[in-house]
Amino acid sequence: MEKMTIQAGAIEELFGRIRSGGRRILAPVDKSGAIVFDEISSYGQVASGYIQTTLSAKEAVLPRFEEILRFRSEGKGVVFEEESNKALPTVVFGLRPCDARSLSVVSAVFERDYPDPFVRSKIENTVLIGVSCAQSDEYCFCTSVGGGPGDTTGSDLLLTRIDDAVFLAEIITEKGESIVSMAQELFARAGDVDKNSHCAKVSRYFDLEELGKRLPAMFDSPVWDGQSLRCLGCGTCSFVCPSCTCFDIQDETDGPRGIRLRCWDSCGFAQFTLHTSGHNPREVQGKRWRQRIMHKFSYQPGGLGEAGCVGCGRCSRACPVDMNLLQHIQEILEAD
Amino acid sequence: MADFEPKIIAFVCNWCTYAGADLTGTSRIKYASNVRVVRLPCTGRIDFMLLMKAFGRGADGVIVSGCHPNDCHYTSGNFHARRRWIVFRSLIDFMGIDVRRVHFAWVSAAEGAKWADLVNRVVSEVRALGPYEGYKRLAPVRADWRTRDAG
Amino acid sequence: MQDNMRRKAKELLSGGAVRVVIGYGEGSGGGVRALFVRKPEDADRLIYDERCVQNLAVYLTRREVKALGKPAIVARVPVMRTIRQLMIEKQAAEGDLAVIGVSSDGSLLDFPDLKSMAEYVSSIPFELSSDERAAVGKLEKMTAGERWDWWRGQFSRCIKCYACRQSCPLCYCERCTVECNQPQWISVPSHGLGNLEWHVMRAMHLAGRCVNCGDCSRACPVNIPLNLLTQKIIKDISEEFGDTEEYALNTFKPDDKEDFIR
Amino acid sequence: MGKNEYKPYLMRIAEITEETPDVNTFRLEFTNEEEAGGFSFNAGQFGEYSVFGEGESTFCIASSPTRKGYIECTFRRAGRVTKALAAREVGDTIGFRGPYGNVFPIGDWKGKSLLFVSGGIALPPLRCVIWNALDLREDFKDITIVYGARSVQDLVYKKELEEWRAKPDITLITTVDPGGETPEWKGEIGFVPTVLEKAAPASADTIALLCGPPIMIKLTLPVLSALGFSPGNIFTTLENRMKCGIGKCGRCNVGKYFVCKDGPVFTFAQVDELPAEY
Repeated sequence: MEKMTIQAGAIEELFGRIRSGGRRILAPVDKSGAIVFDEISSYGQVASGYIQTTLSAKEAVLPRFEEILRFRSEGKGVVFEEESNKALPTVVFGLRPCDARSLSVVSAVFERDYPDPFVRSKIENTVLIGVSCAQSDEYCFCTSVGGGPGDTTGSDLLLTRIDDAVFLAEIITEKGESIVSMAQELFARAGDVDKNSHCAKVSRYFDLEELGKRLPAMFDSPVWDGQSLRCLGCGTCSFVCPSCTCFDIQDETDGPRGIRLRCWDSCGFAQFTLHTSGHNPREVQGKRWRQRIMHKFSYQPGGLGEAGCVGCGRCSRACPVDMNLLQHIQEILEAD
Repeated sequence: MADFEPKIIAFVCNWCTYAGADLTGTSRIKYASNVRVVRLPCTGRIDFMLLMKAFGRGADGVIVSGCHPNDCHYTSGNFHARRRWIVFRSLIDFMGIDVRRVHFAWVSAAEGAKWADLVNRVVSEVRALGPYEGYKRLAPVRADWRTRDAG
Repeated sequence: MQDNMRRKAKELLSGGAVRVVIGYGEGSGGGVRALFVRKPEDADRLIYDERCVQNLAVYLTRREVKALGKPAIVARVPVMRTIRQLMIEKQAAEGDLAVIGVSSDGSLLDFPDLKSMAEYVSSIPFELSSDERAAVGKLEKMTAGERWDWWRGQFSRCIKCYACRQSCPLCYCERCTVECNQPQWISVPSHGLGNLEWHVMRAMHLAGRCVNCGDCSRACPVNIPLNLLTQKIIKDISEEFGDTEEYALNTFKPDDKEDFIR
Repeated sequence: MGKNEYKPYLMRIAEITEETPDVNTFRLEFTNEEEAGGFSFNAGQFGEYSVFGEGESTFCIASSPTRKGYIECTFRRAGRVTKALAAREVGDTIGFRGPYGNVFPIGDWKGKSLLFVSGGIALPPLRCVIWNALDLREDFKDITIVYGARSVQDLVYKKELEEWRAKPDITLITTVDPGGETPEWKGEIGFVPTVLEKAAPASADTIALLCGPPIMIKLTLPVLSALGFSPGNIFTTLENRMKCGIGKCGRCNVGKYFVCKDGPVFTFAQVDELPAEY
């Protein structure tokens, strides 16, 4: 992994090269106080002074809705039309190391058994330029789930601010190399830089394996109902989460023409497991809250080999009733 | 779009306006054929979601008409409807939906001519406004993917 | 006042008048969170200060909370107004719950029954604040085209997480219209059409009922100013129909005025 | 772009049988010959059936892999998609994608006896196995079918039940709930668990297949174990809400399994291990 440096002032020029190379740039933008990823043209538009974006970069590979089938009925028959769901060459700039790691969780779900062409083509067409965390808050717990404020996993190029004028730029993959080679002259070889001194300090609050071992026996524990009394059953935690991948499939028509859309869904909603017969295996919120924790920290590590959580803390920050995931995990580990 | 013919959906009450429209026909009064009439028992039953669904499915204009106040077959259906339209029309205007495409009227069973005049007027006004392109492009099935408007 | 509230909670719990006290407790990030106190000694965790704004009445209709037994609820003016509306809509009746009232100047209120609480809160004029009126006015002065673009921009952030619905105490329907698919009234995905239809329907279904507690806007993770919609309706209703004992769209006056029905 | 797993085969409805006033059976044929040739499945697998513009619905493939050139599905008119399906006519085009899920290990059951216990509309997931077994009849010792429904009218595959009754090498016991019988009804009257107890089929060297509404399963399991069936020898298919059918959308996640991918066929030994969330 090559270590380079780039002047903060040169990033505008780098953006220009990237865009003229035919790639759009998605970066955190402040919209009415919500920091969300949006297409930008200049570095000036990128938001600053925030610890973590409100919505995650997951949208770049798993949009909130996308077309998976387009069809037209003709008489008694049906004709498929070419889907217009093509991945655009993209650079995602400014995502945190935890987000970059989460995209490998998303990709693992969609590559398993039946590789998903839509997610795969978006991942192939996307380059991730991460920015290490200089600050963290009480909601962050990346170090407890195998990540870190300067972790390079998942990023193609990782920038770490050394001072007001200079970024350390670590080239991690060929994609990262391809970005640097677009503007080689803007990058200089870095001396030995103590990266960690420029990164936030995130303490380790719990042990992931310990949690994974404890959970199966806690299926019938009263902790779930107790914790989820104040949970309102909205989908915020799932939709802001960078590694939640559950989705719904919906058809929409316009006369004879129609499309089949895939869109985000959440296990927090009451209808997620509702049968047509009316039977619902998870009819109370406590069971849905349990499913969220069990899936991410017990079932997914078993099935995919990696936890379904990267400790970004978004779900706790966005929750309207302060369901703090880290606190609840600690309560679970303390419950005998 | 010189030859644009607007698609108008009319939600009418069964006892007055539908009967009025019937009278228009029996009196051989010609009126614009752009209107598609949906019959409901009373204006009190015309849910605002029906209007949203009309625009959502591609209508360019909507007419809502029923019995004059005090004529309602169910006594107070149109009174309730009137309150609903006062609130609903103001809300969708507040949200930027084009209220010039939404017309409310009282047409009694005897006012065949008024019905024809209402439809002709609405069709010409909406034809002048052109297709409700902004609303139609909200749905991805209709969105022109090059402009990617459905976002 | 906080100590009186805690003493009151202990009384209610130990006397067996209620099985749970729904109030506010310390939360994370310097905030507060809803607290369900079931044992008298836990009442000391109850707090009350300017951070305690969530409309706790949202828990009165949730099955998991109802299962705990008769509740007492810490209720600011908007929460009391919500309970009054829930009573009008037959969702709460005399004796279903006890109210630990808090007046707008922060003093503890004791009500013998819900009826007296409802009368108390009805006596307080229900109107928009000057800031709220100004915010609504700012949008009203725009042209329809400008408003369309402005709201399209706001709704483009909507991810249909339904936090606005789930945090609203008056959105208690077992199965919301959004979840009906025969017919599919509202498109499920969060695209332009689905978002617009959803927010029109949510506002209209709260017309004449919303108590302007602001929880929908507070709950929205992407800061869409949703209560502008319900505030606009509150303004229209008071201007068009004046004060009504029952809620506006459930009744009528024969001489309601309008200028657009021909 | 790789294969789009959400693009279904286009199937022509060749035949519609009305089993009960709200249950239909469709026989579907491939509109595209190569796809027909390349298609194969095993008993127990299911698919997602599409009505374009309405959505998809999940049912098992009710026909047997031993009968080529078509697949059958049986469904009740209940939701948006099934109502749209029920409105389709012979010759219309619907979509089918699959086969998904695991299979009944019929190969392991050679030389054993088979006991099918089913209720109401849960006979289709077993019929694919029954047809399969009948086409390889000599592989199995005796075959017993215990099938019941609320009323005579609610029995599915009425014509086939008569065919099976006429076969000497099958024991068929049909029953209707008390009060569901008609004057000319010749079968048993009573709930499936009680009728099964009375019939008391031998459990030695026998595989049981049990499908039905949760209440019937709850009451039938004790009867089966009383008869000496071990949970490992009782097979069932689990019923979960499904959308993708390929282990991604998260709906049918029960414990570490995805019912659509790791099921729907489970032995009750496996079901007992599952968290009670199905």
